[in-house]
Order: sequence, then C-alpha cells, then structure tokens
Amino acid sequence: MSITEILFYAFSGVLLVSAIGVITARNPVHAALFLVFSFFNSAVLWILLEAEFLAIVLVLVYVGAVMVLFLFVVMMLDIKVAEVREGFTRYAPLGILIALIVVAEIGSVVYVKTLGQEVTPVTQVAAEAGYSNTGALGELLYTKYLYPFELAAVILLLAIVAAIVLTMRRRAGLKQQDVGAQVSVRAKDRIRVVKMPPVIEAGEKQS
Amino acid sequence: MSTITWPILSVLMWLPIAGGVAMILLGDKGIALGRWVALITTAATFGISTLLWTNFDTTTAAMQFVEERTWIPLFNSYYALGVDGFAMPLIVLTAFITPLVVIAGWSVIDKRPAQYYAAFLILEGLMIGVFAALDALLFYVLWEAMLIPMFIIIGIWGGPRRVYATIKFFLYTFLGSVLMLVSLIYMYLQTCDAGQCSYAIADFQRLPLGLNEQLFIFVAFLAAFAVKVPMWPVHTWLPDAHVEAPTGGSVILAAIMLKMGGYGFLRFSLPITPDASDTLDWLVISLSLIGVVYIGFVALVQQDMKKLIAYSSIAHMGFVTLGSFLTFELMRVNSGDTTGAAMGIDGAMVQMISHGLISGAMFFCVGVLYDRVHSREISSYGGVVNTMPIFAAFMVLFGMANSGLPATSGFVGEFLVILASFRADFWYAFLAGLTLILGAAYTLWLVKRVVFGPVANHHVAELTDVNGRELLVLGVLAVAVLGLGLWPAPLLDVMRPTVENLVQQITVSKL
Amino acid sequence: MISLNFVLMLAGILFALSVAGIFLNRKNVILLLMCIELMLLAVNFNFIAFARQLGDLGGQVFVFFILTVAAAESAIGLAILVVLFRERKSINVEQLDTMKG
Amino acid sequence: MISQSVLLTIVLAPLLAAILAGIAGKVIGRAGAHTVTIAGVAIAFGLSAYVLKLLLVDGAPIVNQTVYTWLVSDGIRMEVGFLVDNLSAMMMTVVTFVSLCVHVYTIGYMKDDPGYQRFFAYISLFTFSMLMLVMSNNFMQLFFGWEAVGVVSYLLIGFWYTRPSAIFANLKAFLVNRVGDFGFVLGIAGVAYYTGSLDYATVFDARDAIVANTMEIFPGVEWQAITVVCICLFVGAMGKSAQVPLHVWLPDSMEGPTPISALIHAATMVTAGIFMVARMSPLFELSEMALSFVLVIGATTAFFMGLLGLVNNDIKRVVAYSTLSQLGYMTVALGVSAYAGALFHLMTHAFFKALLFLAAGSVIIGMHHEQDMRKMGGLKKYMPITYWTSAIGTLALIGFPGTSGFFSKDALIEAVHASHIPGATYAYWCVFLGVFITAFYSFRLVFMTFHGPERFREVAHESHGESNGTHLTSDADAGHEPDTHEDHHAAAAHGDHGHGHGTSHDDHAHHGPVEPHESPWVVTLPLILLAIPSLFIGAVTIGPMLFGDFFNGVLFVNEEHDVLGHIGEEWHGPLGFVLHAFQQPAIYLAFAGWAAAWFLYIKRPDLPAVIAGKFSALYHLFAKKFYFDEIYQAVFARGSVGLGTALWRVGDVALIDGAAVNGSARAVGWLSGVMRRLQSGYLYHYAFAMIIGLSVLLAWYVLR
Repeated sequence: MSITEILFYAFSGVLLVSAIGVITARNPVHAALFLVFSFFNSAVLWILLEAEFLAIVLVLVYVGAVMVLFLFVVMMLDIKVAEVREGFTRYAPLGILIALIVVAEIGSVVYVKTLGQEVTPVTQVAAEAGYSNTGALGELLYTKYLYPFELAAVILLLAIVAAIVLTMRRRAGLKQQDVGAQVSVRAKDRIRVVKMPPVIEAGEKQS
Repeated sequence: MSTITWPILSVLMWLPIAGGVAMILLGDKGIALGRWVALITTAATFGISTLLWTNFDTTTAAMQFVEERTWIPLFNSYYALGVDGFAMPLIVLTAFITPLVVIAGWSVIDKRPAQYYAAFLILEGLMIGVFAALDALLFYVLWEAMLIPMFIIIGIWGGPRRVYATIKFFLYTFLGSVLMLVSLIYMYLQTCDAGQCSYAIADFQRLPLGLNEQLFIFVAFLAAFAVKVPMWPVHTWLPDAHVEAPTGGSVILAAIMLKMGGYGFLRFSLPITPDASDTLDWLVISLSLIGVVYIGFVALVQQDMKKLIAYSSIAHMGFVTLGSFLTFELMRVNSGDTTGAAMGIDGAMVQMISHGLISGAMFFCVGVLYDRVHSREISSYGGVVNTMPIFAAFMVLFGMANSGLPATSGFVGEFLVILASFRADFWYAFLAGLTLILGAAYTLWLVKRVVFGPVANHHVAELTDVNGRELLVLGVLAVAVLGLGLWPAPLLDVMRPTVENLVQQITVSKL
Repeated sequence: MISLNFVLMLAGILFALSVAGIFLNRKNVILLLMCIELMLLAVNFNFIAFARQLGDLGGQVFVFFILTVAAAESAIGLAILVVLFRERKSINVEQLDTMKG
Repeated sequence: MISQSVLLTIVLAPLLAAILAGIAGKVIGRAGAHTVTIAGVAIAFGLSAYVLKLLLVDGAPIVNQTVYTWLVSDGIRMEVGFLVDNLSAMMMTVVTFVSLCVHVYTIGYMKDDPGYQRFFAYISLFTFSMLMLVMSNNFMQLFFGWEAVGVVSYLLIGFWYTRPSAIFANLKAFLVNRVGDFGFVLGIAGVAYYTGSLDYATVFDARDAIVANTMEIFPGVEWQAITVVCICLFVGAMGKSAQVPLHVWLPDSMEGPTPISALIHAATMVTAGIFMVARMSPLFELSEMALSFVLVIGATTAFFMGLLGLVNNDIKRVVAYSTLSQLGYMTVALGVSAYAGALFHLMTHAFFKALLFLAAGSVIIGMHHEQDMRKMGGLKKYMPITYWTSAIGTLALIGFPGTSGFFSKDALIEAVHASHIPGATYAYWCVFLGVFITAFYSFRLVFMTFHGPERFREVAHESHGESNGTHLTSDADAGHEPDTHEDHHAAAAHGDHGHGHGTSHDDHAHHGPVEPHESPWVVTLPLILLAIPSLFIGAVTIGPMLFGDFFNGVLFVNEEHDVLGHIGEEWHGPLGFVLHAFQQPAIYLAFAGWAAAWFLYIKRPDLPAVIAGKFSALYHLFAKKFYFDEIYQAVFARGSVGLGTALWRVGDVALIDGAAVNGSARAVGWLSGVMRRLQSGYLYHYAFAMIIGLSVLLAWYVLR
C-alpha cells in the first residue's frame, strides 16, 4: 500500500464524514462550512487522481466563489432554523432506505456487473518531462471542445444576467431614465397640430 | 384517353386554395372585391371540373388525369393525384356546391367575411384533394387538414353552443382517423417488407394481408369512416355540429364532408381488406339498418329544423353503407353469384351525390328562414307559404326529394339499394324500405309545420319571399335534383367500369 | 495504485449521502442546493476516475463543463432564493405549493 | 301505326301546360292559365281517343317502345317507355276525358279562389302523372307515376293550406300511401330479383322463374316467392286504392276542393291500384293465395266502408265512402280473377262517381259552400240540372238496370258468385249485402239533399256554434282540431272577401237564409257530359270488354279461375243481361235499399234519429268509422312519436351522448382529478419522485 493510497483512503474517509456533516448540520452556516470542507477534501483526492487543474479550479471557483455566495445568502436571509428543522426526521427512514438502495445498486453495478473491470487501465506512462495537466486540458478545450467551451461561456453570461435581473429591485418613486422610450419617441407624440378656423375680428372685417 | 395534358387535378385543388389565400390578403376591407374573387374562383373551379367530366374516359376503371411528383422521398410518399369513377363525380359535386355556398353567404355574413370565404375556399381545395389523392399519406394529411377550416367555420361563425359543437366534432372525427393513420403506417411497413416501400393506395390494395391483420385494419378504417359518414352509434356529433354551424358550413358538411366516409369505404376498406369486410359485413349492415330505422324515428321528434335534417342525413347515409357492403351477403346467399353487388354500390354512389344535393338544398332552405327570423325552432314558424310562396314551392320540392320521390335524385339511390338488398335478404329490403314511410313522415311533417297552415306569428307575417340570390341558389339545386332524378344514366355510365372493377376486386380473397 | 472501483464506490456513497440529504432537509432550499452540489461532486468523481483509467482527458473536460454549469445553476438558484425570500419572508418549502394541481 | 311523337304529345301537353300555369301563372293570368291547361288536356284527350281508335278500329299493333334509358345498373336496364295496348288506351281516354271535364268544371268552381292558376297547374300535372302511370311499360315508371299522382294528390288535398284540417289530411294521405308504396317497392324489388328485369314484357315472360322459387321470410316458414311478391305489390294497391286497413286517408282527402275529389279521389288515382293489379294479372294468376288475400281485403272494404256511408252527413264524405265501397267491389273482382270486370267497373265508376262528386260540388256551390246534408233539402227545384244528373249518377251507382253501373256491378257479383277460390263465399255475401247498403246511402243522399223540406232556411237562423257541434263526423275524423272547415272553405273558395285564404268568418250564416241557385254552365256542362257515359257506356261496352276480345293479350287468366268465361257462356247481349238480372236477387236488394231510404228520409224523417238512438252503440261505431282513425292515431302516430322520443332521449341523449361521449370525457376528467393529487406542488415531492424513479431505473438495469 503506497502512500498515495493511504492518503486517498484517509481523505476519502474525511470527505464522507464531512458530507454527513453537510446533510445533518442544524445550522445552514455549519452545513455550508462542512461543504467547503468536503470540497477541499475532494480537491486533494482529485490531485491524487491526476486532475491537478480541476482540483485547483474546484478550490478557486467553488470554494472561493460559489460557497462564499452560499454563505452570503445564508447569512443575509434570516432563516428560522427551528421552523426549517421541524419534521427533520420524518422522512429520514425513507431517505436512508433510498440511500442504502442507491449504494447497493451502485455497488452491484461496480462489483456484480463488473463495470469497472471491463475497462483495462491504460498502462501508466510516466509523465513526460514538462507535461502539464493544465496545458493538455487547455489544448483540448480550445481545439476539440471549442464550441462547447463557447457555449459554457454563454451559459455563464446568462447566469450573470439572470441573477442580476432577478435580484434587482425597482423602488417606487425612483426617477429613472428609460432609454428605450427616449429613442423611440416620435414627433407627433409630443406636438399636436390643431387645425382651427381663422378667427376674424369684427373690426378687421370691415377694414 | 383523356385529351387534357395540363395538370387539371392540381389546378382544381390549388386554385380555390390560392383564392382563399388571396381573400385573406385582401382582408375585410376589400370584401366587396373579395366576394367576387371568391365567386369567380369557385365558379372557375366548377367550370374546370366539368372538363373533368367531359374528358372522362368511361371505358376504363383505371385512374385518369394522373399526376405524380415526389413529395416526401424519405417515406416514398408522392404527391399523386388521379380520379376514377368514384372520385370524379364527388369532385364535381364539391365544385358544384361551393359556388352556391359562396352565393348563399353573399350578404348574410358580416363578421369577418374575408376569412369566412377564405375558409370555404381552402376547404374546397382540400376536399378535392382528398377525393383525388392516390397516395395514402397525402390522403391522410388532406383528410385531417380539412378539419381545420371546418373547425374554424363552426367555431367562429356558429351559433351559441358552437364551442361545444366544434370540440365534439373535432374530437370525434379526429379520434376516428388516428386509428386510420396507424393502419396506414402498418401497411406502409408491410410494403417495405415486401421490398418496395410505398404509400400508394393502389399498392395497399395489392398488398397480401392475413385475416387477422385485415380485421385490425378494417376496424381502424371503420372507426375513421363510420364517424365521418356517420353511422349509428357514432353519429351524435353531426346534429350538434349542424345546429351550430352557419348555413354554408352545414351545407358543406352535409353535402360533401359526409361523403368522405362513404368514399373511404369504397376506396380503402373494401379493396384493401376484402376478407375482413366479408367477415364483418354483418356489423356494417346491421349498423346501417339500425341507422336507417332508429334515426328515422329520432328525426321524427326533433324540434329544431337543422337537427331534423341532420338526423335525416344520417338515415340517408345509412343507404350508402348498406349498399356498399351488400356484395358479401349476396355471394353467401346466392352461392357466389355477385349479381346485385354492383347495383348496391351504384346505389350507394348515387345516394351520395343525391344526398349532397338534397341535404345541401334543405340546409339552404333552413338558412333562408333563419336569416329572416333567426330561429331554427320549428315552432317559431307556420304558414310560411302565405308570405313566401316561391320559397314554399322549393321547400316542398326538396322535402319531397328528401323523402325519396321518384323523378328526384333522392329516389334513385334508395331504389337501387333496396333492389339490391332484396337479393341479399328480404328483411334488409324491408328495413331499408321503411325509410319510404319514415322519411316522408319526418320531412313532410316538418314541411307541414313550417310551410303550411295559417300564419303563425308576426315574424312569419313579416317575411319577404326569396330574393334573386336565394332564388338562384335554390333554382340551380332544384334543376340538379330533378335532372339527376329524371336521367341518372350519365352518372351511372361514368361509374360503371370502376364499380365493376371494385366488385371483381373484392370478390377475390386476399388469403 | 488507487483502484477504479474504490473511486466509483466513493462517488456512489457520496451520491447516496446527498440523496439522503435531500430527504432530510426537504424544507430548506439552501440545503437542497447544497446537496445538489454534493451530488454533482460525486458525478465529477466518476468522470475523473474514468479519465484517469482510460487516459482520456475528455472526462476532465466534462468535469470542467459540469463545474461551469453548476456554478451558473447555483448562481441563478440563489438569486431565485433571494427573490423568493423577499416576497415571502421565508424559504420554507412547505409553503411553496403554487404548482399544486 | 301509333307513332311515338303522338304518345309523347299526349303525355307532355298536360305537363307543359302545368309548368306554364304553375311558373308563369302570374304572367298569363287566370284566363290564360285555364286556357293553356284545358288546351293541354284537350290535346291529350283528343290524341288518346285517336290512339284508342287506331287500336280498335284500324287494328294498329300494340306499342311497346322505349323513350330513353333511365339508367343501367348491374345489367338491369331501367327505361322510360310506353306500352299502349287496349288497356292503357282505355285508361288514357277515361283519364283524359274525366280530367277535361274537371278542368272545365273548375273554371266555375274555383272562380273566386286566389290559387286559381296553381290549381290548374296541379290538375294538369296530375293528368301528366296519371298518364305516365297508365302508359308505362315497366315497373320503375309505374312507380314514378304512382308516386307522382300521390304527390299531386298531397298538394291538392292541402290546396287550402291555411286550413289545419286540410294540411293534416294531406300529410295523412301521403303517409298512408307511403305505407302502401313501401310494400310496392318491396314487390318491385322481388320482381327484379327473380326475373332480372323491370320491363313488363320481360317480367311476364320470365314469371316461371318466380314460381319456381320459395322464400323463407320467417325462419322455418317457406313461402312461395310469387305469393310474397304479389302480396307486396298488392299492398301498394291497397294504399293507393284505399283498401282496408289503408283506407283512412280517403275520407279525409275530401278536405281538398271538390273537383279534385272527383278527378283524383274517385275517378282516376284511386283506381290506379286496380289498374296495376290488372296489369300484373300474369303474376297474380300464379298465386291463389295472393288472389284470396286480394279478395278478402276487397270484400271487407266493399261491405264495411259502405256501412259508414249510412250515417255520415257530409255530402262529400258520403260519396267518398261510396267510392271506398266501390273500390272494394273492383278489388273483389280482381280477387276472383275477373280482371276485365274490375276494369269495366273502374271505367263506369270513373264516369258516374266523377259525376256524383261534381254534382255534389255543384250543390256545394249552390249552397254557398255548405256541405252538411242536414242543412239542405228540397234543392230539386232550385238546381234542376244538378238534380237530374246526380240522379243519373245515383241510379248508375246502385245498379239500376240499364245504366252503366248496373252492367259492371251485376257482372261483378255474378263473377264472385261463380268463383271457388278461398274466401269467395265471404266475398259474395259482402258484395251482395253491399248492394242494399249502396242503394240506401245513395238515395239517402239524394233525398236529404234534393227532396224534403228546405232545411237550409231553418239552419240559417241557428247560431254558428251549434251547427258545428252537430257536425259530428267531420270533426271527429280529423281527429285533432275541431275546425269548422266549411267556413274556411267558403271564405277561401268563394273569395267574396277579395283577399287571402280562410282568414275570416263565413258570411252566409249571419246574413239571413241562403238562396240556392243553379250553377253556371261551366259547371253543369261537365255534369251533362259525364251523365251521358254514366247512362250508356255500360251497355255499349260490356260485350267487348267483359266477354269479347277487348283485353285479349293484355289480361291473363288461368283456366280454373276464368269466372268471366264461365258467365260469358250465357251471354246474349246487353238486353239479355238485363233480363237475366231480374232473375237474380241482387237487383231486388237494390230496390229494397231505395225503398228503405225513401221510407226513412221522405216518409218518416223522424225515424232515423230513433233508430240511431236504439242502436246507439252501432251508430257510434259507424259514426266513428270503426275507430280506425283513433287507433291509428294512438298506435302509429303517437306510437312512433313516442318511440322516436324514447330513442332520442334514451338512446342518443342519455346513452350515446350522455354515457359514451360525455361519459368518456367525464372519465378522463375524473382520472385527471385523481392524477392531479399527485401534483402536490411541493418541490421536495418532485425531487423524491425523481430520486425514487432514478433508483427504480437503476434497479431495473441491475436486475435485468
């Protein structure tokens, strides 16, 4: 048993414990922190699985951005823990049962159906000098997966726009510029030309 | 062979549709011009359809004026048109009735008139297409597409309960025809198994099918066509649809759309599934006879003129299905002799054409009254003859035709079918013959209550007789009804080879 | 050498735990979202494990995309949550039954 | 030779006249309408007489030719064509002659009616239809004429369409006729089935094919096909010729104007059934059972319908019942295979019954459209021509020796006497007793109308309501609205008011007594014209028609049925026939009837009421016409309306629409309601569902 394996098993155990922490924590803040913890563990495991770039991305993006967002929201919203926790155990037996079934099923997929064994592992070539996981991934992303990559970018943009639109608040009484209305205005909306009969003063008529 | 080299059927089909699109583009503001566009289009269509008749080769049962273009290559489906002795008279009937509908709605429709006419024109094109289609997929598409204009016509220009009526109409007919689609696809796959994928109806007719397959296909077709005809007990959509439809809609519905069911039986059910027809002809015949008698009694007690005529349509269409399915019983009874089979089918076809004219005329008559009094209740009338003598004369004439008076077209089909059914079984003829009494009873009782008697109320007293436009419509129909009744021979001559071919085709088992 | 099966089972257990989490925290939308993140993590484990096993970086590319989509999803999800809370002063899922048939 | 163009002219002249008068009636005016139609019918009559002469005198061959092919279906040719032999030529001449008389008569009778042109159009159209019927050479065209005369009859009975009783009567007439036509069509279908043709000649040649067949209509009962076919055909005749039980329409048809009662409901149309059976004699001869059926029906009609004439007070209805009874006589003759006798009686009856009806019409005009005989009396001195002509008609009707009716009726009774087919004895007693009844009601009519006190002067003072109340029969038989039809009739036909139909009250009852007057010449001329043949035609034609060869090759009689041949052995000319009659009881019975009528209505006018009181049950049975109308009304009219309502409400509305159509919609709705509960709206329920579904899918994958 190499050191890698020992590390892997250890971090796996911690990951599972922290995952249990996520789902059982009374306080959402604790749950979020447990989640952060499990992400860290996952990142370590991914490094062990030779996915260095993704491990870093996980920490940077997930822990650094997403989980902070979670924490923001949790703290910003005044969540009544007691109310939310009410009936916590009502569906627990069902949940555990389903979870066990899922585990058993995946186990049987892995071990009985021997899904994993069919895949003969590629003989591990020692990494060449100067091999970079990031570089290899980047090469792939910008060539073969260019279109999906662009699409992912669009999705992110969409998420940004959507998040802003959703959370933006319009306050009543706030004076705002409506650019669209300003651009589409036409002259006849503003000026009304009224035809009137000429009024001739009595005096003028005679003269 | 025909001397026409240009695609006459395509023209017949697309000319009204083009006219309809033009009407939509013209819009309600250009309706004064639009009416003329509609009239000229439909009249031109009728004119061209007469060319179809005059150039028709009455010596062959083969399809004539055939056109074929690739339509959906993936399914080997063609835009294939052609007519034989069954389709051609029905196309001419369609082209004949539609201009009358246009004239009848001339000054009556004031709500979105352009779209009203457009719906009728497009409907006409689609109906002609249904009769002319040689490709089953094309047939199916047109068959279903036809529902849309009718749905719109009843749904927009209909009476107070039009929404109920349209939904009932649509669901009923649609439900029947999806089963037909299933069997069409099944047969398409069978042709693929045989080597050449095809949606051509002729290929379906040649397709060898086992008895069980045939039974399923037959039942599916029965569901589609029986609803359309309509046969008892799937008839209840018709009275509702008729009652709510505007006059023109009722006319088209009764005069042409019902014929699609009868046409379907002759084009699909009988030739494609002869053995299933042989096995299940008792079902069709008994439903037809129940229809004739049962519906006759029901028609007797209707209080609504349109409902009464709608029920009478169902009873009359019972003759079509009866006549079409006599062949097998005839062969059973007379030990293989098919004499009388062709007469039954002749009778069925003549009955379809004649019913198209007569029921159309009856609905026009009701429309004339409705435009004036705005009531369809029989009890709102009485003594109409006092104020509308010319109209009364037409109403009596068409009433007589509806009750099957000789010298009107209504007699020919019934007479032939009764003659043919006597060969099969005395009781068939007996029950079918009851229509002589029942038909006269409900029609003439209607005439008595509406037309005759003293002036019933001030509405009737204020009636004005038919105007020139109505006179034209009724007069043309009267001439057609009398003409067909006095000399039906040309019609039968046109159909003869096709009928004989069909009889020969269905007496040969596919097993 | 870490066996593929082990990783797959780890991912499976992680997935099952998040499933159980959905059942346990059914009322708290934030926790539901977190459980979903956990689920996605489990899925990512599978991709990475196979990528390593097959020597194909395509799996890692997919993880990359999943991370992207997950980030977008949680952003929008949280935004909705904020709006929801603003409207209802609560994120109790039991009160959210406007889709009731 | 008889050319086709002549025959076409005979047929088409009345048709064209009818179209002209009907469509262009306003343009050509009243005089134009009657000129055109009378010209048309006169042409037809002239040419018919010419054709008859060609056949009889010049020995022209029988015409049997096709005009055009109506249709060909399945090898059966249906054609429109003419068969002109002695039988059709005789019918053509009679029809056109009576029609001509009626046309002329109508000028006077309808002179004030607003529907003048329409009336002429109708009767000309009727002439056309009747000619098509009798000249037909095939069943299809026969049926066409058959129905066409029915339609014209329908239109004419309902001529005064504002009178509820008239439009009720015409509907009834048409429907009852349709019942007969229903049988007729079945018969035609049978003929077409067994012989493969509708052409008379071909059918008669192939009649053995029918005889050879049997039919099993009811399981286990084998019927001879010929019997079924003949009875079916005869059902048609029962409808048209108003035989029991399809007779109910004929008395009601008196709602129509009197000229058409004479033309259609006495002389021509109602005899179409007789003509048809005679035409079909080659078929009927083959089935003794069918002949017996014909015989019994005819005998029942002859006797029992005559009884009804005894108690009726409406002048036209008495004649109508007499017509029914006489039609029964003809049918009896058909039943005993004395076809020639039936046709002979048909011809004489056409003349004297048309005469009687027209005379009754003349009386009605004279009485200002009063039809109740109890309000007449003593008209002899006011209307001498009418009186004498109707006396001639009456004598002919009762069979006074020497008159035309005598020859035909006496020969007929003899024929029945000589017959031995089943039912002949019953028939003999019916026709025998019928003679007494005929004589009684005929002279009752004459005495009540023309003799005795001038009751119209008394009645005129009575209030209007009372006179209607006593008008028992006409109210009762219509069976619905107790409408005082003579009032409307008067207002309509006698359009003194100068406006539309039947809208106002009658004037005669309120403005003092009526002064009867003789009718104008256009009315009396036809009476005289008809009186001549009524008197003499019998004596002239009995020889050739009954015992000669007039009908050779037309009628077919089996050896063992040939009763006329049997009688003919003792034939020694008309005079001998008269003398022979005095040795028979029938003629004394007729005189007895005459005497009885004289005793009861002239000598002791108080007695009838007493007798009616004594036998009130019987009287009511007669007055209610054996309750036929009531029973039909209850069973058929109400029955079918009830059945229709039941089928509609229960079958269509409740079962099909309610249960099947809307029921399936409701079932879908109910199912959706159940399924809806699954949509709790809780996010976590959906999440649970997805997860459980996922695990189930996985399980399926694993356990597969």
